[in-house]
Amino acid sequence: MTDVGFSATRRLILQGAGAVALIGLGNLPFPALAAANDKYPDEAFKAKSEADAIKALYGKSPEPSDKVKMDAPEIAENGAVVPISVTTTLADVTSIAFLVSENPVALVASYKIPAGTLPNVANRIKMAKTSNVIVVVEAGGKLYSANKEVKVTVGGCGG
Amino acid sequence: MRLRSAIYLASAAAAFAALSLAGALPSGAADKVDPVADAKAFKKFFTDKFPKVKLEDFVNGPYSMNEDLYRQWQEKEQFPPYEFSLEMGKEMFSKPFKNGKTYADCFPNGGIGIRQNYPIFDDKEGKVITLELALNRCREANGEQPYSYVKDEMAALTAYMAFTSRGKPMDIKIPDDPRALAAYENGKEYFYTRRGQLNFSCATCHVQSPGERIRAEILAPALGIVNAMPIYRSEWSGMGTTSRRFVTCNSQIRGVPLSPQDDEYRNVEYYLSYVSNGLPISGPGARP
Amino acid sequence: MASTIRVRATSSGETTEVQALIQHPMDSGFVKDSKGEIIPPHFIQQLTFEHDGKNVFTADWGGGVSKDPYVKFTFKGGKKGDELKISWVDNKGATDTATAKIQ
Amino acid sequence: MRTAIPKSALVLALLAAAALPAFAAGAEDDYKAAYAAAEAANKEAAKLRNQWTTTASTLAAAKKAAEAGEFDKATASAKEAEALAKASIFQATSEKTRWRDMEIR
Repeated sequence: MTDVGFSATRRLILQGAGAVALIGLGNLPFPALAAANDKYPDEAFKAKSEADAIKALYGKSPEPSDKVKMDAPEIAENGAVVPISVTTTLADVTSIAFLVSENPVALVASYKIPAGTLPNVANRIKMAKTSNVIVVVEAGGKLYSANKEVKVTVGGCGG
Repeated sequence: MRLRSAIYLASAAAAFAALSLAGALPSGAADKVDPVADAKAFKKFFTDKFPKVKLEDFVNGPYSMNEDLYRQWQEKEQFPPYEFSLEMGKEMFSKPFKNGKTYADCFPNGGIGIRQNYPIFDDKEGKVITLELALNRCREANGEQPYSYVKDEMAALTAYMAFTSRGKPMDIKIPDDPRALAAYENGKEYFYTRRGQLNFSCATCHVQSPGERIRAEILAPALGIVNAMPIYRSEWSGMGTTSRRFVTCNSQIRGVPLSPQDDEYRNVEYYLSYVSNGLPISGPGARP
Repeated sequence: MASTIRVRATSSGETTEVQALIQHPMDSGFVKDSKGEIIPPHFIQQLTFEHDGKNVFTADWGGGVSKDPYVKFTFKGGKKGDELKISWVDNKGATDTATAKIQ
Repeated sequence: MRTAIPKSALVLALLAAAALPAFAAGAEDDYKAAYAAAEAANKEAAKLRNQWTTTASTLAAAKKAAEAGEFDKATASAKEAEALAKASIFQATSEKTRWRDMEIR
């Protein structure tokens, strides 16, 4: 895609993302959202390893904390749908991220927690194979993490 | 020459496999078709095998057999993956055909709360009519194209109809008609007949081994298995009907599946539904 | 067409629990179709929740979130009848928006 | 638990697969005869409502090899397919009575 095409797309989307969707401008790789909201952590979602993803997301590394409680199954019923949730007693939480170390892209989801929203999130994620699931909680400007291995016998990433 | 002996050997192996299985089970000729006794024995087999599982919980399939799975299921049920299909079915059900009629015109009680009566035996035709078949016949009678029997619209419609019957006990009738008994018996035969290169019958997995893992999956008990249909399977990333389950089971054991709604599939659904009489409808369901 | 967004928001008086399910393929870009060709990435990148004109939750997602994604969170405040505005945008620029009443 | 099932199934599969060609002369005619025999057997299996997916895939492999001019290989596959089809016929025939041994009663 050329630069011209890119900025034209940007303008279009800024004028009305909904309209773009309707006329099916589709198939643009990644810039669409960057235009709609420049805070999407594009680089972090391209990183292969969890360390690189965390670095891209926060620029520093977390320390394990037993105040981060992850609820995940021992054996996923199917890697396509693994319910994982997290709660924490840490104060001033500003974001929570979920990573799967063996996935082709480690970062799965990153949630921004504004003041007034409780630091607990549940979601369903894909796991390609048996892997460590890592939850990173950003609280008071520091990073804390919890780890758990989830066994996957039916992979959720095809094949 | 070599070919001949290979076939002979293959045949002998099949015979041996069959014999080794037969050994542990009581055999004998069943001359009389006795669905009432069958259903009683069927339930007893499962409740004896799983004394901790309540009868009505068998409709929850593998989730009734494994705690970790049960928890994941409970979590999924908070906002179940069949929700979209269910809503689509509800909309479709009330939307009139081009001629102004609706599905409600084709069914007793407007189609609401009747799923537990299907499949029914139609004495005019002398055959088993499944809910899926009845839905497509309703469409065709009203000048509409039939849907695929295995997923999408058909799964959505049956999901909605099952939902309106949730909790109602399965209530399949076998009229005193030799053709109905023959259909039932044929369904039973299909259920217990080994087929495919893997030499598995439906019963191999769903009677002998429920609760155990085959590769990764925990096998569901045959008792109540149809009560949860249609299902959202994570493995399919979508919804499927009872026909879809039969077709995929056959392929998995390396057998060429029949066409959905072929007589054998209708009959096996009739058999399985009858022996699950009394257990609640739990569909639409979610499965790994 | 029906909305791709399903939301259940329940107020307990002090807090509101929100559950959302979105209809979306969430193709990661790492899976091949039956012909062996890669299914191009197609997933929601951002999902936002607003209450009373204020953002209460933002999800940034990659292709590793399950098909028909689900998320649950809780925020302080919110009472029965209040509106919650939910929007998403995916990597192809498609969007959807819905409002839901807190129960 | 009768865990003998998968094992015996495997034996059956292996034996069926072992029906490899003894004497592939390499002639197209040999292939055609072998293919026709396999197809006929598979049709009979269809009548018994018990075809195997492996028969179909082995037949397809035979056809593909023949199209590439590899008739030895094609004949071998066709014979294997025939063995598979015959095993499925045997299975269907013997199960006509044997299924009752599995029945819960």
